[in-house]
Amino acid sequence: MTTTVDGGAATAWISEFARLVAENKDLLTHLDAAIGDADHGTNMDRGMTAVTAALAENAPASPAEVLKLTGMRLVSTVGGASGPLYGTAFLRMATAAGPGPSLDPGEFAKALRAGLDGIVARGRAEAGDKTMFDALSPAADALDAAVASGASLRDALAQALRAAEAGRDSTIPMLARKGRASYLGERSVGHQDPGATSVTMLVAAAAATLGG
Amino acid sequence: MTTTVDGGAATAWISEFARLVAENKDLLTHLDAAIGDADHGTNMDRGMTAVTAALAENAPASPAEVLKLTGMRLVSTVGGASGPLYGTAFLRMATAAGPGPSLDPGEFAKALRAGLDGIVARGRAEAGDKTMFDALSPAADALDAAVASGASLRDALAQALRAAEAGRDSTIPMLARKGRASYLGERSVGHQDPGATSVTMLVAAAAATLGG
Amino acid sequence: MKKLINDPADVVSEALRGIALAHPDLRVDHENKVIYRGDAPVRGKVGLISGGGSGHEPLHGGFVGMGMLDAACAGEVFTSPVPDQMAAATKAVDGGAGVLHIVKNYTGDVMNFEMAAELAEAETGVQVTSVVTNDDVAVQDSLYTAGRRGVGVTVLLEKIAGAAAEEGRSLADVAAVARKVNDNGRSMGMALTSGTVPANGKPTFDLGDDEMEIGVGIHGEPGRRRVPLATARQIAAMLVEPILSDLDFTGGDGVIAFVNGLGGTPLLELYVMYAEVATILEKSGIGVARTLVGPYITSLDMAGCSVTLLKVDDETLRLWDAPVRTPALRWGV
Amino acid sequence: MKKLINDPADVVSEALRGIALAHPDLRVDHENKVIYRGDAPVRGKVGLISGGGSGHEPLHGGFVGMGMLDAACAGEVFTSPVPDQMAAATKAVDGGAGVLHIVKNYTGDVMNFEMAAELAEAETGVQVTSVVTNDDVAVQDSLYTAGRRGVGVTVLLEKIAGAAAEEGRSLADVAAVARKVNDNGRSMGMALTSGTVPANGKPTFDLGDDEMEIGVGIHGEPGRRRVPLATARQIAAMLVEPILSDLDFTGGDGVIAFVNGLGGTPLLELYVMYAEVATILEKSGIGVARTLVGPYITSLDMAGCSVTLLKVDDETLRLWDAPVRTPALRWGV
Ligand SMILES: Nc1ncnc2c1ncn2[C@@H]1O[C@H](COP(=O)(O)OP(=O)(O)O)[C@@H](O)[C@H]1O
Ligand SMILES: Nc1ncnc2c1ncn2[C@@H]1O[C@H](COP(=O)(O)OP(=O)(O)O)[C@@H](O)[C@H]1O
Ligand SMILES: [Mg+2]
Ligand SMILES: [Mg+2]
Ligand SMILES: [Mg+2]
Ligand SMILES: [Mg+2]
Repeated sequence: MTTTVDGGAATAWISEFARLVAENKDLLTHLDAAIGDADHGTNMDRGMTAVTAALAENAPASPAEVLKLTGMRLVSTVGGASGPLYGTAFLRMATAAGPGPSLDPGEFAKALRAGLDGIVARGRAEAGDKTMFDALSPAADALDAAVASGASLRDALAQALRAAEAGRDSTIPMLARKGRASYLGERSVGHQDPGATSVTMLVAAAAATLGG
Repeated sequence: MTTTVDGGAATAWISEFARLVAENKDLLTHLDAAIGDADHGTNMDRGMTAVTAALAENAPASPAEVLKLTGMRLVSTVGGASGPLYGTAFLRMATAAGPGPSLDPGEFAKALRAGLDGIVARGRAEAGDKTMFDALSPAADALDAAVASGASLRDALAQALRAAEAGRDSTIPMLARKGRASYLGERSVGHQDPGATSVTMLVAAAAATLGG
Repeated sequence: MKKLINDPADVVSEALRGIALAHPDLRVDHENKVIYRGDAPVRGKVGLISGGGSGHEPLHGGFVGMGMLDAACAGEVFTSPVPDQMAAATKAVDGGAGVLHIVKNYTGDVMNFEMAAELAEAETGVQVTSVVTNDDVAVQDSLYTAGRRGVGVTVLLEKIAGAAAEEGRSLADVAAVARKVNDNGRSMGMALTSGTVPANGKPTFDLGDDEMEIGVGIHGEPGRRRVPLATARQIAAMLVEPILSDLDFTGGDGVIAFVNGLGGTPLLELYVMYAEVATILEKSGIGVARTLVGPYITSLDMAGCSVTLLKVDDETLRLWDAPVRTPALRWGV
Repeated sequence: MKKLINDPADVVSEALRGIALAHPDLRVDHENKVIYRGDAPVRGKVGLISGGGSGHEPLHGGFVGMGMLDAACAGEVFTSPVPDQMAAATKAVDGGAGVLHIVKNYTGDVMNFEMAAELAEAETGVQVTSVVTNDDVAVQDSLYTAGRRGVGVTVLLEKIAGAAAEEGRSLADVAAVARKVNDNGRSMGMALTSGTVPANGKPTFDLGDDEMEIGVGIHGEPGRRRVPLATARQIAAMLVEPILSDLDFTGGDGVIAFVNGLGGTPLLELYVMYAEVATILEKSGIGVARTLVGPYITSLDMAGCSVTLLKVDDETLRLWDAPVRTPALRWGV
């Protein structure tokens, strides 16, 4: 069974992401302490708390409006590298989503890919750089493939999540070439990337809330 | 048997004091850490090292010259409270010792009392203030009494040492009213005074080296 | 965690309140967390703004004032500020001659300033030029990394470019002066202890009693390598040698030598370090034209120091010596 | 022990070497460990000298220069200098108008300065007047103690008396100005951590992770009481209230409010503290005429702060604002 993503579903997705980030705030900061500056959890939680408040206040109707509000609040409250990256991703997703009241699985997959492209446009990350790209990119690929093969949104997102998790774990042996972790050189090897970890939660939130 | 204190004996006395201070440097600093600023051992050792070098270089002949050189070097190298106090004490002892080649027990006791008076003139300490006075003053009293009763210098100094040790120990329950320790108020109670400890070593050095 | 703070979440806004109260000739926009020169915008003068994560004080807020910055944007601790802040500051300090963004090279700072410039230009047509500092020789400057971090040179650049702006020079000119400073400056830092981010409550990294980190930045990130504790003399060599092998500092009008404290190290030790640095420079035939010793770009309560050398010419020195009136750097006025 | 030093025994002489190299307009007598104003003695001007144990930098060496001290004598760490040093400095800065000794009230400092004055007067007939600072309200001022310690007020006094001397006023006048500052100033300090004396290699006192000391001086001595860690707001109250109940600061021309870092505490936290102090002053109806926030009289690497309030009148303020040119305080020139 395929279902679509309307404004309410999009809001549920973002809210679940906020909950996961809050729950794992210390984990994200802990990962960032090892190869960064110990603020990724605090940053994302500050941003997603602001997003949750804005969604509650404005109750946007369409998925595009939900995504746009999310992106704008993240840009305005997160700072650091993740603020512009996540912010741009959501703003690009909003544009790709268009004005309609809901997204079918193919439209949703296209929006997610637009978000990924936004991250690349802003941060110029490539595969293997040890960033959020390394989790989100395989997730987008898996989602595209599953949707193309006619899977339900629910199943497609389950596959995307497995791909994101594998991508996240694959960052452990990588030598960082982008962001703060790149300053550590060889010492960045052996640690899981914080952004890849949080973006996997974004996919997990989708798998938990979308697709009926 | 009474013997006298000549320049060589005075030098031996001061050298033994320097040795005791060096050996107990950490103890003195440790005591000063509890109720002062953790430098009494360093201060006294720096001073007595300079004194030892000066005595070796100048080889003064009379006790007065030994004592004067000691006082001058201490004033010039110790600083803190103990520099002027010990320095003044030795300079006053030198003056009291007079130009003669040696001191008999009575003369030695008079010199030590002059040193004590110098400490009082400089620092205005009274009995019970928890300072070096509380060890040196009973030592001077005991020395006077023993010498007056005809004891040998050796025996008199042994009695002076017992008095100094008792005086030193008596500083433990005292509430400090002079020097840095007085800043602590009630918290100074229960700690042995560092200056009373070092001045007891001065008496111990005399007991170990003077009086044959 | 032992800090003079209230709620860790309020550190930045409360420090800004303290700065506003302590320095009545500055103006603080508490909502946007921007510190302004009291008389900004100065008509006809290029506006200079900088900013970054908090925790590096006096950088940047302590360098706002006549002859230096027009505004400083304060992010959360160690987190670059958001575009809204820099966009607001850019519009507020534009005196008609355009605005220079002084950005330390960190992915987050660069991206947030970039978005701010786009925003401000789109909204008011103000002309913005950015200069990115990247002076930290501890980091390989490579296409395969985020590039070198901006550290100590930022302080010197803000002073020197600020003086150029004060002289009434054009945006292009001021930007060129700023780039020259960045091109001619190099830094390297080390840590004896880790700092503690207030929101985390514990040191960012664990360091043994007999260990130190060489090649740290200013965000509590571990350095390039962990080595046994060493003397000031050895540490000076570990910091200065990589700087000297990265750029030729001999000849010309000498250098500005800057020994910086990272927040938890007292001045006594910085002077001991300066003596060692000066000895190496002397041996290397490098003349010292000016010096700066003190905590100017810090990393919370981290104990440690960094060394920055800036090769100078007549113009740079003249601009360095020009009057400046800020909370943290002041002379000539 | 984690410090940027070489041999602990050489810290003071090596720091003096760094100071001499970093500040070419000062002159350092390395043998006597005295830092001089480059143009000392200034003919006809009262000479100002101060000094004390090292470990309080920038006090006193960082306050040598035009408008402040003529010389500073550096003792060993936390140990007052010896009479020879102050005697040499006294003779060297005498421009014919006499010399003021600024002495912090510690038994050792008072006695060593006393002996120095006797020595210098006997040798050259130079006229010496001493002013002893004793502003620390943590200590009972009583005939039965060594009296209150001299702490933060010393910084303000050196600036204000220095300006009076620069105006060409007589020794008696300058001493009167200095005494007025001491009489109208009060301080109180607290520590989050103990400092470590280099020669000892370990912290002077042990403090639990959840404890702090209230009423510390600047020599690492424990304070009056040990209490649980508290917020900046609570700490500000613990420091300011004893000051306000010791002297009436209301009315008149307000106060100079000085929040001082003890060496290991970064500026970010000092500004948080300043905001709290300012709030209490505001509530107490005390106007703030000037502020000073930063590490000016430190206690090695101790984390903590002190608060000093100085009640001012027109003359004191004018002298505070007068030009000063020293490594650590500079304005108007
Ligand atoms: N150029 C980049 N492209 C994509 N992702 C990046 C880039 N730089 C950093 N990141 C991601 O951002 C994460 C760090 O975010 P965060 O800690 O919030 O910001 P900061 O590094 O500024 O402190 C990294 O774990 C990484 O996944
Ligand atoms: N006024 C005084 N009279 C006599 N002895 C004193 C006086 N003040 C301090 N002392 C002695 O000096 C000792 C401390 O010496 P020291 O630690 O070397 O100097 P400082 O206190 O300056 O650091 C104290 O233990 C005490 O015995
Ligand atoms: Mg981070
Ligand atoms: Mg002592
Ligand atoms: Mg960050
Ligand atoms: Mg001492």
